Amino acid sequence: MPNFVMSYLGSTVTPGQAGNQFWALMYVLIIFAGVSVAVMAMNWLERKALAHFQIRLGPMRVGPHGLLQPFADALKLMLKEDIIPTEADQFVFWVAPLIGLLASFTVYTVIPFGPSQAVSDMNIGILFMLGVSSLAVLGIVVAGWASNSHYPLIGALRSSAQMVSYEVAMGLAVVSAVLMTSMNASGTGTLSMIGIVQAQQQQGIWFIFKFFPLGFIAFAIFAIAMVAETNRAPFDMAEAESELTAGYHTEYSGLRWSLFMLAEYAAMIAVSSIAVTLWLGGWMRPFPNLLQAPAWEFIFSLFPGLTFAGLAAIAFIGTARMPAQSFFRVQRIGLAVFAALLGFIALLLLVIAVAGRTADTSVAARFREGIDYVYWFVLKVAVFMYLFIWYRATWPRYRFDQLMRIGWKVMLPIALGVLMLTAIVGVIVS
Amino acid sequence: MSISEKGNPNALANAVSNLDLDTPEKPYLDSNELIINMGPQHPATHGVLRVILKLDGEKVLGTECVIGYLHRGVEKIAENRTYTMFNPYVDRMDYCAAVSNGLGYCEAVEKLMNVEAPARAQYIRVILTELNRIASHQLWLGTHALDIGAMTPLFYTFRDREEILKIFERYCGARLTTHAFRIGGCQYETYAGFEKDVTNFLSFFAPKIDEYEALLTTNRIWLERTKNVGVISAADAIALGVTGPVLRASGVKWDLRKAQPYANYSKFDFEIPIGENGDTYDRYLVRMEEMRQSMRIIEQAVGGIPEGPIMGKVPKVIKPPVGEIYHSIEAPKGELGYFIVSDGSTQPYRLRVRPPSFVNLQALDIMVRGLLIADVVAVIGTIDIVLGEVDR
Amino acid sequence: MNPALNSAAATMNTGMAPVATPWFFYALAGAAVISALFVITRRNAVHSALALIVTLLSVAGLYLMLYAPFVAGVQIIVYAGGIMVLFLFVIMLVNVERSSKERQFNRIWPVGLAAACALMALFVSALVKGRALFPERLVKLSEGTNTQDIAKALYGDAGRMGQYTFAFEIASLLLLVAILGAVIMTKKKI
Amino acid sequence: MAEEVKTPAPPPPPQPQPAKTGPSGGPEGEKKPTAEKPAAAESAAPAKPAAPAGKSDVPAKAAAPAKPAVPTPVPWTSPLVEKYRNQYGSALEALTYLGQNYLSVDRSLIPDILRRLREDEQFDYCVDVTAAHYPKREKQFDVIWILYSFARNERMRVKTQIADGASIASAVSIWPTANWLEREVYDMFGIRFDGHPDLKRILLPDGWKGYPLRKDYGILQQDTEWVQINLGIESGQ
Repeated sequence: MPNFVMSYLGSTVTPGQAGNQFWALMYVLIIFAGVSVAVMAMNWLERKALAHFQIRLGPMRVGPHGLLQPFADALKLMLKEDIIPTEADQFVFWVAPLIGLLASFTVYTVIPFGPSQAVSDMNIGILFMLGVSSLAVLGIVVAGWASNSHYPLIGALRSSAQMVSYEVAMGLAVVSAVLMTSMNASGTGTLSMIGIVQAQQQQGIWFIFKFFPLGFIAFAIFAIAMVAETNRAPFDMAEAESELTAGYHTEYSGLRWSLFMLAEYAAMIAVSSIAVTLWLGGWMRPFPNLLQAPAWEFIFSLFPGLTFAGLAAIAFIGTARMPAQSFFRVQRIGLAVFAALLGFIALLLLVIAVAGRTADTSVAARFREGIDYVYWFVLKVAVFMYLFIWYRATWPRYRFDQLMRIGWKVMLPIALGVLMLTAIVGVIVS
Repeated sequence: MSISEKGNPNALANAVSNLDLDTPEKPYLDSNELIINMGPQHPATHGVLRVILKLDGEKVLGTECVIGYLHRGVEKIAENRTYTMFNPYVDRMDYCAAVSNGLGYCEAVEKLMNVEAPARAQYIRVILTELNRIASHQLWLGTHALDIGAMTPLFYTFRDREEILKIFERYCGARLTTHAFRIGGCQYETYAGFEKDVTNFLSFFAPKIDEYEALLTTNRIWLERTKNVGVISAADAIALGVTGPVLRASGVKWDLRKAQPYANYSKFDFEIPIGENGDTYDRYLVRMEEMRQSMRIIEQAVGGIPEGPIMGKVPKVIKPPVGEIYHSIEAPKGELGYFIVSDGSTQPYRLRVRPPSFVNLQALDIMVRGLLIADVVAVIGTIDIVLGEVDR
Repeated sequence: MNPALNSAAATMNTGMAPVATPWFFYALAGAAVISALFVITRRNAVHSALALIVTLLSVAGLYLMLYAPFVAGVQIIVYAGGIMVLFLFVIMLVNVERSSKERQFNRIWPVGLAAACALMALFVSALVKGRALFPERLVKLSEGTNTQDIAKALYGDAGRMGQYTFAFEIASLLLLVAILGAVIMTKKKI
Repeated sequence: MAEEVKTPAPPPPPQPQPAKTGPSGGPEGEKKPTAEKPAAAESAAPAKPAAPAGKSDVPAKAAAPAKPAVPTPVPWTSPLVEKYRNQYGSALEALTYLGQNYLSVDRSLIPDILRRLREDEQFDYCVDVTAAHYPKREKQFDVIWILYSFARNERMRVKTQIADGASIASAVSIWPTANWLEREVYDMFGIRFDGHPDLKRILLPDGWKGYPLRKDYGILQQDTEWVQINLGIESGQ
């Protein structure tokens, strides 16, 4: 067992490349579990954040501050009757949520949480990601068709037209970022997700700031297209609840419905990961090239621990602020335990940061680096997740024709223009 | 076969109508035409409205409204209750503007009996009615914005509507179906601090309207979703009997409070906001401005409540003379009229309610033809219907 | 300090170590064949389309095993993700009820079968005689730089025109014409 | 409810002025009906050319609309009334009660006078169409149109009486808003409107039996058979 563990810790490449089957499998499991937990956390966060946007409290009953609400929801959804309409196409109805879910989760095989913190580094990483995430639409289309009902069908049609349209602008924006990876001495770019981040590292600039404002425009187009791609507000035509009741998943209930939700949130995290990787420096901490001194390295490595310490502090304050009635005793204890857990994690992270502050190949240093990478990556993705919630709280929904007009008549030409300008500027600069 | 066989599942399944639709021969999924049942259980039909949409893709070729799911026979009930007993029933029609309903009914009966409410009662009535108008518009704004996809305004408007409902509750003990007025005046004297509560509400609410407007008025998506959507011309609006903010947004400067003042509206200074294009956005602006104008009226009224009795000289048993009367007021949704035929007994011989929502809903069809499904939802919201009033 | 920089070099050199290759091959090949059979035997067009997607994905997997990740990626994006979505889009709009009642095979199906057998024979003979026909069977497989190699073949390298640049441009032009033709044919008013 | 004291019918003063009313009466589109209607009313002849129901049992009494005997219904005088009185004679009665004006007209005048009110007198807004049931009367139903003119800022009502089973001309072509209002009258009273584009029940289910706002329909009464069949409730309640 220690051999298995150690076999990876010394490696600087992903387990997939090293042919390390044990760790590749471990990564798959870790990512599967991690994404599921992230979706649950996102579910709770969305409800709480949205509630606070809307001057309400959100879930408060199940666990302290509704912390256990996602678990209760998951349990409820699993126990619910799985209804398949008699007129539905049984097999397709059954398989549709799985298609979306599989597509959303397969994407994670190439997402680099760090230079070696990924299942595998594919040569065609970004191409693979775009391709597989475009398969997710199949689940939606097929679900809408199989329900044999009008609202789902319209939802499915909207969704497929929307996703196909926005993939074009999205792809062009991605290409302009990929083009930037080739602005190096050898003139060869890369499609590899890890390679793209490393290119940003080598060029010493996040691609969002490269050739300002070209990089930024490409990023903005991607950021808009990814909202449309994941069917989120204000582009949530496919499930517009005020128009199509629930769109493509109107006829779904229970576990199958929750699989759709799981796929949707997983897809949101996935596309955010692409944006982070392509434009925001992936796993890199801020200013890796400017602030290179070991002291800076140490200071930045304290961030994960400090973040958890902050969360623990918030949880402790929440415990203290709870009403003193006996009714709340269980919740108080629960929140205190949760805070203590967070504090313990914070302590552990700080200890690792201190122990691994020397940049050698010791186990502690490897651990510390891995934690840093994952921390910064997740932090950047979390910002996008917050944006998703923010959009939803702020904006009305676009109409379908307006959505298509923006996709084809605004975003596509701009993306094309940015791509050409990037190429021209790249040629001139090099 | 006809579509409005409510409750009959078979009829629901093969919905056809005067839209000239034929089901049996039509392929199940035709690329040209699609018939969709929107409602009666649908998030955006504001109750139990059922709209049958004939679609070409997403484009609406025609609609038919099927109503009556909430029919309670209010007019029949009226014939079997005394005038006083019927008073609470009117609150149940437009339950979002119960005070307005009560005002219309009480004034109609008073007119039939040729009595008048005392001045103090008139002031109280105007204050409560205008507060109710604001509350009704708030509810409209929240749900309308929710239909168009903006979730947040709903909670903001409900937060502020709560303050109005609190005043109602403190005044008459009920929040929604208030039964605030009686024939001949008011039942309750204002509670201590009523004026202060109302004034506080005014100063509390003024910035809140700006808050709503900050969220929506210049929001690009809101503009795209509402401008030139559901346009109805002034001529069409008049021909279809559309009243209230919908008519005013089409550019007709007509408000019963000004045109044929009732209660003591002639004493107050306020404007009638009108729109230009008759689209959803203009209706939105008109209603926003109406809230401000209502605040103006309340401000003037609350400062000038005279002392005096609150109940006019009406007999204990209300027996209007034989005759008939039509009296209408400007309810938040349009012209709310009561046509009462009296046979000299204690019960109305015939009582007809002219519901604004019912008549305005007729305009839905011409407003949405050629638009998309998403616009149908927006237009239903902008007409501001309450199914309790449509179906009675 | 920067292990990432080191690993960049490592990425280029380390080819992907094959894992349980035969099993993957047979699984993918079997899935491709079986789902291809489903494509032609299912009455329901949507079922056929779904089976076709499985076939395409299996073939993409085979490409990956042949160290041709770029082709695999393009296969997924273009066929499985793009074309099949349009297929489904169209299938959903046509009259499925009617099409499911129609005859599934027309009268010339023996000809098709014969053609399939002939193709099969070709493949088998290529497999049997392959060693002689393609002496350089064991070419150096460059998984790490596969995409770059394709780019060089298509667009050229360092100022030289690539092997297939001209053909590539011709194909692009052909596609452009096809797109314009489709627009003209479908649009009533331009 | 014995208030339906029928005001004794004033004898129909013959005012045969076909040559005069024809040109004076309104736009070109309705010359024909205006010319015919007064003639029909004046002679009380059984043959009514424009009335589709063609009930020929209406004697001279029909011209006198019954109305509730109220304390102070004073005659309504205005140029408008004068104009129409000259034209239609006793088929039309104009009264004011509590400051509200109404015209009681003979059923045969109905599509015609409404159209003229709309087109000549600018009563461009039909507020309401409704009815009332007087089971003891021979002509059981009052049908009432409530009209409003934006230009005059004036309201008026037009009333007519019809018998049970008789139909009346629809006003949908005059005011589109009458569509649902007439459907509701049909739904509640069973009064048929000729020329209505889609006359069917609006608030009650299509298969419902009975017309609830008739006086002989009890308040607890309902179509138990319909409830049993369509809602599957055994008791039918």
